[in-house]
Amino acid sequence: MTSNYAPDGATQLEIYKRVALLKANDERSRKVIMNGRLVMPYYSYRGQEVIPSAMATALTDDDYWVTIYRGIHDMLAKGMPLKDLWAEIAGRVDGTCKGKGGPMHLTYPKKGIMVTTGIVGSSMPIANGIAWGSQLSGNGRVAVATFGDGASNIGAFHESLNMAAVWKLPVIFLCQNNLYGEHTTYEKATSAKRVADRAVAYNMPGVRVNGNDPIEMFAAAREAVERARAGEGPTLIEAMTFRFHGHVFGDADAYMDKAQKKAAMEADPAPIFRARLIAEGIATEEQLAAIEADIETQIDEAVEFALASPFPELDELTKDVYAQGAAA
Amino acid sequence: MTSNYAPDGATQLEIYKRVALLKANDERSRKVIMNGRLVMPYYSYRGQEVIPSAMATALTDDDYWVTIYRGIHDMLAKGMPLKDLWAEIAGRVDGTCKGKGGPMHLTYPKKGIMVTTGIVGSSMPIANGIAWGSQLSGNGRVAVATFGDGASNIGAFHESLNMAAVWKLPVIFLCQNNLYGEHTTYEKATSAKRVADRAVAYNMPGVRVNGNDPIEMFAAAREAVERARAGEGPTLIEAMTFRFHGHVFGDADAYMDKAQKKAAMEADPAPIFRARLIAEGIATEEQLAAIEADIETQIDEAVEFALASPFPELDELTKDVYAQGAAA
Amino acid sequence: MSDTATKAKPVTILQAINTAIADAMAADDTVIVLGEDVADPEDGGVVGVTKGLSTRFGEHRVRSTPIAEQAIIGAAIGASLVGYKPVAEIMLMNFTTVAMDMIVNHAAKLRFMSGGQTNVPIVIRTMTGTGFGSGGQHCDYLEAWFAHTPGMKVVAPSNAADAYGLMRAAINDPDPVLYIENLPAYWTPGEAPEPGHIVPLGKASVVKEGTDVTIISYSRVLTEVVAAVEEMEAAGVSAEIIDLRTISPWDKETVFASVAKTGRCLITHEAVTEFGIGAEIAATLQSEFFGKLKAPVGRLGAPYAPVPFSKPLESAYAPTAKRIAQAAISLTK
Amino acid sequence: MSDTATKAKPVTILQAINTAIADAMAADDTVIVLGEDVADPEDGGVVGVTKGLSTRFGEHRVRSTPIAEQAIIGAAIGASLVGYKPVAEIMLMNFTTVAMDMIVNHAAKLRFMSGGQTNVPIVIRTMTGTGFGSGGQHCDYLEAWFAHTPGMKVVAPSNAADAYGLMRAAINDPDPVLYIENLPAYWTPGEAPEPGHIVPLGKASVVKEGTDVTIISYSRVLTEVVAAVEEMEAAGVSAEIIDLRTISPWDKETVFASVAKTGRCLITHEAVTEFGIGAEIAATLQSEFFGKLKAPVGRLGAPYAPVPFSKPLESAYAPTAKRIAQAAISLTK
Ligand SMILES: Cc1ncc(C[n+]2csc(CCOP(=O)(O)OP(=O)(O)O)c2C)c(N)n1
Ligand SMILES: Cc1ncc(C[n+]2csc(CCOP(=O)(O)OP(=O)(O)O)c2C)c(N)n1
Ligand SMILES: [Mg+2]
Ligand SMILES: [Mg+2]
Repeated sequence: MTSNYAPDGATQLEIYKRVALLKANDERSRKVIMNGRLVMPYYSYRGQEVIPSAMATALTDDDYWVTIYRGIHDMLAKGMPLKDLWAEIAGRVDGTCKGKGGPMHLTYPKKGIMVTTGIVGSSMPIANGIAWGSQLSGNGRVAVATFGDGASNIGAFHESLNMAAVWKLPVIFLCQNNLYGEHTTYEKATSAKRVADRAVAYNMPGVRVNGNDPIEMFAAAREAVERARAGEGPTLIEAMTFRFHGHVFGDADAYMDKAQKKAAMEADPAPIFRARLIAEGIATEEQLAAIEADIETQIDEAVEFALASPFPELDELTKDVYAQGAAA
Repeated sequence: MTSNYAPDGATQLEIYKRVALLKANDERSRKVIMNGRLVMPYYSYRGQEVIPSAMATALTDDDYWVTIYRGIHDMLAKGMPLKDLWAEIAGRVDGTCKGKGGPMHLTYPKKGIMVTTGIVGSSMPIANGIAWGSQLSGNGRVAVATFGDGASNIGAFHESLNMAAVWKLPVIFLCQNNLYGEHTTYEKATSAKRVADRAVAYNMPGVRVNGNDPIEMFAAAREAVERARAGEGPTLIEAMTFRFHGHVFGDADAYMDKAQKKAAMEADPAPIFRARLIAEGIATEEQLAAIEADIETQIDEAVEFALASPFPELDELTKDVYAQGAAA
Repeated sequence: MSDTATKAKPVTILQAINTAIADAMAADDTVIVLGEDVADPEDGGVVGVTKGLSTRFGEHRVRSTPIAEQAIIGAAIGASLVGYKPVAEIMLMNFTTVAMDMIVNHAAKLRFMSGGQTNVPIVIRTMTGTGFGSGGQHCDYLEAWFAHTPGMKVVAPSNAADAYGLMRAAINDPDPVLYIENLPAYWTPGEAPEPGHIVPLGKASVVKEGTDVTIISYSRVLTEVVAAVEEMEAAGVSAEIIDLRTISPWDKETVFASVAKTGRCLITHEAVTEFGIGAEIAATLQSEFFGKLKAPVGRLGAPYAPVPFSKPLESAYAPTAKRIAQAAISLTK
Repeated sequence: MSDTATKAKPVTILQAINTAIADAMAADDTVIVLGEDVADPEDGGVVGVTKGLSTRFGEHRVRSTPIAEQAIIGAAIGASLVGYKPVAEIMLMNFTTVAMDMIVNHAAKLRFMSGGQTNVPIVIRTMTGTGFGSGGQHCDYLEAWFAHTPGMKVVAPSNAADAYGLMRAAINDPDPVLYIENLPAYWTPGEAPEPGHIVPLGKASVVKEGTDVTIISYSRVLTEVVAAVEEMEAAGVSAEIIDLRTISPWDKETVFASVAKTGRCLITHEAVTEFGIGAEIAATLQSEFFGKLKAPVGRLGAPYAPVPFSKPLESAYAPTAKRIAQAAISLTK
């Protein structure tokens, strides 16, 4: 079913650029934390890069995205500038939220990144409202809500998918199924064989794809985007993937199956994608190396920019609570 | 599939006794309110009598039930004594909750009626916990959670069915689908073609039955009870029915489809069931008339008992907040 | 306000709210309405507060929703982030419990957490109040929770004109406002507001001037306070009555001016006394007027208990004119 | 307490909670545990508070749940209705927002609404607190909401011995108890409690006697109060420090006795000041000690704002020893 929507070579390269950026950024983030240059709760997305890269490539800058604590890959894929991001996670004034949001609440409306939530399940009800706005104004913009497999068991998931289906909202529910919700396995928490099966409960198209396969993932994303833009309503995409590291930086991940983890890391989607692009002649080794080198430079700059940026003044504590200062 | 579980004649008569009680009690309730002898929010269940009558007949006194504001039929079917009930809805000390709960919060643990909730969806999470208790103690008792079609769209439904399935709890989710949630039709609120379809999302058996048909309804109930007692986990039963009156007493029900309502009332399940019992020789006209007359007498007595019972003293206001009086 | 014909004809609080939303929708295409049963095929709400709106403005702008309070508030938040001004109904205040994450963790915080990049101009309408025998889960006044939530504003009108003016102000406001309606008071008639009448958020009104004791209230209990005047005057006590109108941020200026004059204060509301709105006001006043008060600040709320069903108990639950008068008089003794 | 060997070895608050639950489970088969990740295959919780329990008592009695807070509290309530004593974890206090209906409309009210036929002996453990850079949605102190909820009890230990004793008392209690844990304080070592040690609910402790000002606090901020003693003494101010331990019902007797002696009081907590716990205590004290206080009752909480991420802002959010000392000293001037 996905073949009509398969990405051409140029599109694949676009996806890869994002994958490379995301992968490099995660590696750098963990290094910077490890070296003690930054202190923050960090939710590594390493291993999940292909999903938002393919999804974002199927969208325009005007489309919307609501993401979660494990969402820096989503934001970068959707176009958040590295400097704004790094300054934010460093808690500096040049951060996209002036340092007040931090790694769990990055926001960048200029590229449609409207909310990052730290509450499991809460991306979905808000994405519905954004999509309702698109429907009312007829501007054709699609809203993506991303969330994890664990989040598919919380009430907000159900309420949101039902409302989206009844109202035929232009929204895409993108479940990044990395097989764990914190320390709990998919099976121990989730009664459905597949999250995608739950679409039946909303009379909504639901598809499980290999989220680590850029072709498959892009096709599903593109199809869902077209459906949404055509006024045909929401889609549930369950993108299978794996979280290479613990739930949060510092987590000893003793609860993870060692063999499963080893196998997943050996099947790292980024280098596989890269090798295929070269093998299929879509890009050359030199081209990709140049892209990657450029990314490293950009990240270098962003990190230094962030660490050189000042911390906010203490009067920021009571600003932005209401339109003008605090009310009480 | 239901034939193995069809009720024999004696069982059908048991079901009918309950149906007759429920129907008479609803009619009396509306009359008593109409005459101004009692003032209370009253959620008529007229038209839905067969569902709890069949369900309760498939249970024992020891099994549990968690019901909702529209739940007096459930309580009577499960065995709440008329006097305790009437005194409660009259707000008197002899009420099952000393008059403090009222028609939306009747409780009668002696017959397993553990909670009556006024919050849509909230019967289900609590029924799970009761069923967990049965599972832990191995006492074989089943918990029934009843709720409406509208409630199948709220988050608590989803969380509860998922947890029940993962934990294989001895619980039955009994949806009384009367086609309306307050003033909103099933279709306008619910994306699923059938509530029963949602069972797929939990890898749980789900069945839609004609809730007005005692044979079909009993068979589904019995099968679910056996499954629960055997440790095979929860079942979702969607029992189709119709609410003859408005959402709450006094509601002008202008939003209801007139033709649909007329047809449903013409297909009133109580007299149809009655006629069939006689036609099939399960009971005689005299027998049923005697049962019904006895019910009327019991209701007479209960109403008079209730209205003669005193109101609670004002010091009850701060009692039962904690084990001994109020804490603050 | 001028003495126009519009003002002459009394309207109920229910009508005033309805008209306020309609006027706001007519004036601004981005005002939209959602909630359970709010559209006209569903009777415009359980008590008809939104009646006529979907017929007039279309079911795109006025949507009945599934019973799903998290989805309702989420939809309101999302639409507000992209330029709309949603008026969302949570049918009863006790059902806000289902949507607390959306209200408290999201609506109230998105402006702050985004460093001011986004804001959430939504109004959450909700009704509550004892009097109709609904029992423990349908009548709570929970405004203290929301007042304790930075980022939220909380209003609670006591009369038709304020109901209109606060609704218009709430819809205009760039931040989330919880708008509390009282069920039994919906049909209380009052002076009709002029079209476009605005009651600024954060401004209390002095309903009656007096010299001996300041009585502060809001929502339905304000009416009980007014009804207590006679008994207080008979006892020789002159009360100054303040209708808070906005509970958070509350109007310290007006309250301070009054207490500076009277030296005594009673706060009364239908919520339980303990940890209620009265606690914050009393705590503030004892500090502001240290050594200057003629009596301790008094508080009169509901007892520390859930709302009972039984009529005599329910009637004794919320403050009545009689108990308010007694409490006020006792402060002057 | 006798000077046993058990007492000599210090334990952390985390260990004390773990031991309290384990001891309660060993003593009573009906004590059960549920919550996200709480069983050992899931590491016994995100920070390991319940580590070892499922291995020792079995996964029937110690269950990791789906991420579904309504279902978690519902399951706890239901089990409690049929004779069990569940200890449910809501991982972070901000996630109680998802379960407010279950907690407030059900757990807190079932005893009352059933006229005393049923009761809900559950403990809801939840953690919170600034200090780890988690930002706006993970650190709120929301205890005032629950204190404003008749039917609930609220406790918040500040040290290991109390953590143990309050947990044992909470599990024994026939009514629902919210048990608040502070994340950064988990690893604070303290005197080990004796097995079976009970800290009765509703009883505060006088941590340090003093004559000039009573400082009331609970949870982690109590440690800041103790750390403020030096600066206060340098300024010639003798503080009496009260650890409330139980926030609702709070120990009026102990607080009144102290304030009767000192004539001054400061309440400090990590929740925002406005409409917080301090408001109720201040409101009560100004009435109880009208005309007898030497200074207005002081309150020191967080500013009226969500929790910020940026480290300097976060550090300035909750009360510190320095600001507590200053506030207390200023009351004596
Ligand atoms: C309502 C709520 N409950 C619990 C948490 C704590 N928590 C944070 S992430 C997480 C696991 C979520 O798993 P999943 O949805 O699979 O997303 P993933 O982290 O795997 O990307 C949990 C339980 C939360 N943030 N919000
Ligand atoms: C959480 C919540 N939201 C809204 C309501 C108001 N309300 C009471 S009954 C009802 C309709 C429920 O419909 P359904 O579940 O179909 O049950 P029925 O009344 O038809 O038996 C609504 C919306 C409520 N009680 N609880
Ligand atoms: Mg996951
Ligand atoms: Mg219904």
